[in-house]
Amino acid sequence: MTITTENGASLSVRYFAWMREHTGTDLETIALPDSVINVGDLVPHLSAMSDGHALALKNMKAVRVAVNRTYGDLDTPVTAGDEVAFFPPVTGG
Amino acid sequence: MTITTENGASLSVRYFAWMREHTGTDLETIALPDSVINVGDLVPHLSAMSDGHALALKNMKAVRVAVNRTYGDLDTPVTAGDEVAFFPPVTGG
Amino acid sequence: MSVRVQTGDFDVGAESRALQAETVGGIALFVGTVRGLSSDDGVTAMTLEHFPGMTESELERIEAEARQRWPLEDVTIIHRVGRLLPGEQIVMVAAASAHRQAAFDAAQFIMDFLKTDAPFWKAEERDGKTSWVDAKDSDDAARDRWTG
Amino acid sequence: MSVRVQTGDFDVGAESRALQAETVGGIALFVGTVRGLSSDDGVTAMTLEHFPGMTESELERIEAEARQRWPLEDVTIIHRVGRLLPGEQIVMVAAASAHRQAAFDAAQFIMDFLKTDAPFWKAEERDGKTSWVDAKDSDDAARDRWTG
Repeated sequence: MTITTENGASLSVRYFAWMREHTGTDLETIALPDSVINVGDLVPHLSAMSDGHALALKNMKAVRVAVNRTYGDLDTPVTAGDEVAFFPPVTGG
Repeated sequence: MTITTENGASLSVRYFAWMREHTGTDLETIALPDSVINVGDLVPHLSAMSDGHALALKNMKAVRVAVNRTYGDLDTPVTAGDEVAFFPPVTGG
Repeated sequence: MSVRVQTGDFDVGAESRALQAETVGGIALFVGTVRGLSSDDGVTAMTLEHFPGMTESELERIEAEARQRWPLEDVTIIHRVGRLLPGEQIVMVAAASAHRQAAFDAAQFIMDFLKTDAPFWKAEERDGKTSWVDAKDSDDAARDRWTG
Repeated sequence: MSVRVQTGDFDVGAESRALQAETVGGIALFVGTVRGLSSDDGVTAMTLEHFPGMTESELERIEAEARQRWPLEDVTIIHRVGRLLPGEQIVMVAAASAHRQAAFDAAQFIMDFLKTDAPFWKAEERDGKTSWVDAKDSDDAARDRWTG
């Protein structure tokens, strides 16, 4: 799903593992509302996109976030062109 | 060198690494004097056998002892038929 | 430095030999394998998903931290992705150093951080059903012992 | 259980594979190698002597102690004797367990006790002269951390 705002500011959002299954997508490009300045702002915005998104993002304590492939948290700033990834705590190795 | 006492009580003595080089032998069978009841008794007896033996056994703090292939010390009893081994602290691995 | 994420298997012997050098006194390796049916797990297969790009950069970051902490001659980290069967190799971490303790510590450090920071996720097949594996608090604890 | 003292080389990959099993989640290995000329040591070769019979029984005793301390599926200890050149493999210890920490701890424990208790002695060739290596206090310290 791609939504573009008037000024064209957009953000890539990735989901992995069970979050990918809940949202039904591994990568989406979304319009970046002016009101969203960090990950914490972004979460309710994404949650409103579908029931699956809401379910995936329901408990942010069980979710890890990376902005541009570096770990972040709810306070990490997001700007146009960023890639924000949401995923469960990792279980490799 | 093999020395047998009247009653035939004897002991195998092994030396390794630089102790073997000092004594000039890796294995000798010696008569077991009645007065020798532990490793501590045996050491001066062996030291008297040659200058090389004396040199090898000079500093027993730098020597480890095994009786019948189990680590012991100066208090470990020795009896006829035992194998007593003297060697430097180990350096494998 | 060598960090590899791959579907194919790897040869621990070849990887160990590749780290041998005149300055190396010891190589500590860890090989993680898929536990199977006969274990308590009852797992018939697992599939590993990852975050291409971030996985490699996280593994390189972990390796760089290990190299800052210990005098390492070389490090190899290999992690497989895709579907794996019980008994198969999943991961290998190898650290080569002049000193045995540095090699052991670094290999453990890298494994502990790999387990908590490298973006891999396991889904297990059990009784014909597939389920995502939950992260373990014990893995966080293993990582946290290196800090503070 | 497998304890081997041998002159020939060994294949770390084959040894690791031999320990893979459905109950095994991880294998921790340590491979000790001969440091060489280009290192500070300046060693051109070394010769390892041992006490046949006692060596094997000490290694088996160390392995048995490790098995008492940790839940191990299997252990392999291989130590070479004879003349070895820089870069060659000297020793391998491998411990397989359902649990990574047990495998790591056991491999370290076995190496630490092997270093102080298994009757091997190294003579190093350096500048055309051969000299016996002195035991290191640091090896005693590494062993002693497991007790008391």
